[in-house]
Amino acid sequence: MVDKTLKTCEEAVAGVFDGATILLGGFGDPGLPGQILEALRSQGAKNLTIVHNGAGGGTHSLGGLIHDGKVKKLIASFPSNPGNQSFQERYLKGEVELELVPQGTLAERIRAAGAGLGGFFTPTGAGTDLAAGKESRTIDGRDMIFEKPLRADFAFVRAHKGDRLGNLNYRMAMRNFNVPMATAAKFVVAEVDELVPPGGIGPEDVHTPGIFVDHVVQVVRHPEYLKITTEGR
Amino acid sequence: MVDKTLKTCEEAVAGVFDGATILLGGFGDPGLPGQILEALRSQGAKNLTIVHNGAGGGTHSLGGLIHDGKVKKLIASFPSNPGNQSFQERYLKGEVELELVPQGTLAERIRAAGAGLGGFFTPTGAGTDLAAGKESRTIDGRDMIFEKPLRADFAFVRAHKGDRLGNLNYRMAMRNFNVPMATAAKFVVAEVDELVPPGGIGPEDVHTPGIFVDHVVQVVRHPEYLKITTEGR
Amino acid sequence: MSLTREGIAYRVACDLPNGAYVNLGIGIPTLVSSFIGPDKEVFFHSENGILGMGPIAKPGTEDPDLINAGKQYVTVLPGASFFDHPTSFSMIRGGHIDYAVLGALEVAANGDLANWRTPGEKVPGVGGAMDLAFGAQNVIVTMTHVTNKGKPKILSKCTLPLTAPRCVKHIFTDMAVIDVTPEGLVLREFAPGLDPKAVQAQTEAPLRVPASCREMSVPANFQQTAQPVR
Amino acid sequence: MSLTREGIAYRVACDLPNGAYVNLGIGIPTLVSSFIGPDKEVFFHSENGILGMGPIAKPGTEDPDLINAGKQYVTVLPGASFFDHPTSFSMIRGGHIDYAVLGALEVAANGDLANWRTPGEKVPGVGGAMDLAFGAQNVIVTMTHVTNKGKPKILSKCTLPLTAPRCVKHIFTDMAVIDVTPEGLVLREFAPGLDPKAVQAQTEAPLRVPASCREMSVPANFQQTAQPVR
Repeated sequence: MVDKTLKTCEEAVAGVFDGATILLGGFGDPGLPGQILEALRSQGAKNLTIVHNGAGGGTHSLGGLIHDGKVKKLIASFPSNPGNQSFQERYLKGEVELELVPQGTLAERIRAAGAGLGGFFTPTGAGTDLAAGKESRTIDGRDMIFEKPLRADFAFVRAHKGDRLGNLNYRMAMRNFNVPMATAAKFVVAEVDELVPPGGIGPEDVHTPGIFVDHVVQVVRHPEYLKITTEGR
Repeated sequence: MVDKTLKTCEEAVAGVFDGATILLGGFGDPGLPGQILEALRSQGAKNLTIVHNGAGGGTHSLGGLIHDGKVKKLIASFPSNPGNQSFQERYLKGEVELELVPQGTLAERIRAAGAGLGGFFTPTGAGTDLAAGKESRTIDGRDMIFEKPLRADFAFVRAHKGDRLGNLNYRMAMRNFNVPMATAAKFVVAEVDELVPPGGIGPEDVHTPGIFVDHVVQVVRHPEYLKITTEGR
Repeated sequence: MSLTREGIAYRVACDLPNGAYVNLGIGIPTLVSSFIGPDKEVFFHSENGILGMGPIAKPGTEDPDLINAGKQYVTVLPGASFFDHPTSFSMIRGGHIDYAVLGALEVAANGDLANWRTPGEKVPGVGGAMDLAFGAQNVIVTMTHVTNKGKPKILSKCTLPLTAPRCVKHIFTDMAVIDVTPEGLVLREFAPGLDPKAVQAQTEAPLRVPASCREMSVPANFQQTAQPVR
Repeated sequence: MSLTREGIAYRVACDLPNGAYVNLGIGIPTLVSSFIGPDKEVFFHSENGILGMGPIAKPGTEDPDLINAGKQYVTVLPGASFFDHPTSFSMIRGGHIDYAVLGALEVAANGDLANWRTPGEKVPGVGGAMDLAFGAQNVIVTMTHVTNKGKPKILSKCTLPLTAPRCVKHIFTDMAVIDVTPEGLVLREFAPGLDPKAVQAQTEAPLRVPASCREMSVPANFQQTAQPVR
């Protein structure tokens, strides 16, 4: 019988190696695998490349990982929120690299990796500073730039429900980057609120089919979830 | 108040003009907008380019449209099923053009159009007869070919539930090409089993958000649906 | 006289047609949703995967899984939908969003938009700004007419890095409503108490003033006698 | 002796590991699912948007909205999921499908596969064949060892148009199990009653016969004394 469940977040991150590239799901807190992230912080791997929309808040969560000096490079669309102090301090000291990618391009590059595509042309960014060094061409009268797929060694995502086959269901705005990220890494683990038996997520309600997911770990939401998460985003 | 519902399938096809390109959803019968298709057949527009996975069966449905000589060109992945007589007869007489596209490439080209992308590189087909005339390059050590977005004047799709805002929900295997097709045409109409009020499809259960859909028309499934649909696919 | 921030948002809301799909940026744009009258349905999109957003959540009713792109806790209306980022940005890049209402640092006469890098800002961030500026059918800019140092923001040519070239269709400020046309900027309306000359004086790029140019119709509570909004 | 069609499918089923994600083509491949033992879970994918397919629907229980890629009415197992075509082919093209079991007209010693255009066929159709051949982690071919005219189908070089170059990893026929390796074709097993020489006699491409090469272990009901399967 297939059983993709893990008992702890420590197991989820045990294989992360120095220099690994990690897709980190979530947009703000919805869909952010916060407890896997805390386990990753304790695990100790360094020189990480993190792909995430933002740069995390304060000195916890992704902010904590950066604060600890574990992150070599961030690939993000919006690391400039006032709450992103850890990143900003290290970035200004030249201790973290940044690859800035428009949000939709970031999502699409991750999707392209998961879909086995070699890249795509997009209008977004053509003729701007973010087109620097990128191949460009005019397609149907529109200036476009070439964007490459973005794949990773690990993807950590958060869903609402999961089953032992790796099927995932997201509540409300949790889907965000998690859906493409779950398709684009060699090793994918989902943190979920609730483990259900197969069929507990109806076949029409599976947002990430189990084929994409290596492991699922159930966590108890922090009782101060809402309070904690309103700061530092 | 926004009301995207139509009363009849005739209204759905009233604007179809000679020479139009039409995305026709469905794979086999699930998701095939059969009643809009019959209305289209009666409407009389000709020199149509139809994008569909197959070529329809017998002398009804898409087969009927081809039988009637209304189709100038078919863009499809699998028009060679023994049931596709109407297409095959006209194709062998040189009366219908065929653009043959691998199934996954067909779906992705339609998605690319709806997503505003200029095209993508894919390994599928590289080094085969279907790569003829296509730009190729090696990406990360893999031979790839360039595929262009495929957009249309009209898209006709079929869903299970719909609301006046154009939100659609599909049962089981109905989603198939309908989801990308609904994003990739100037004028999109969905045939549905059931019209529900807004909210009647839960926000997590909307598979095609209303933003993509111009009109929704409720139809009564043909009582012989199952029987009819087992032939000629 | 000039418009308050709410006044600018109100004026934009008046122009959004029934059935429009609209993405609102952070700042003044966010205020637009509260001024959509009961006579029309306008659908608000959020980059993080929401269509059909309702008002900001009331204190105590926040759902931790439901925020907008500005990270505020929000609500959804009947008929809303949730989806992933690739789908959300397909809506944007694919031209399905009818209106993107965005803030701006500078707008040029040809519609060039600069709104993603502030002068002196050391850590860059772009978010969904470029996607929206390149992708939406109509880009509407809302901003104060001049900087907080009194310098014009509507220019012959942008000096800051562009978000997207030639994308802005309409500009709504505390002083005016301006359309970007192939023939340059056209002053459609000026704030109550102003006149075209007063607007031009605060606008570096030349404004055409058609015969139809008129004073805005905005309720008194959205007007202020003080300096223009900073 | 040679294997029946069911015997070929059975032999493939024996090799599919627990937890594998598998797409089955039309013909002999379709039969594979019935031979997965209760000791393992294998997940069957259908191009039209199904993962976790169960058996063909029993007469009278067919659901008109639930067919497989071969247009048969099917069922789903608990834990199944439905999705759209772009997602389904992301699974295929993205290398998420572990095994594609496909029929073939010809296979070459270097793994080239020809299975989409039959000689003399006037109307071409490709369906998902190329996507699967290019995308799946492991392409397994099931076929009769020779054509119905007795000609070898395992060749030094394909004569028919390719579906994909160098994609086939394993070949299962009524006579043999053959692995495609960088050093060429390796005969892993031969049907009961045959020997490597008999297999080579029906194989145009040279076969390497390692010391580990052995007779297949297949129940007697999957064997036939008649001519090989046509």
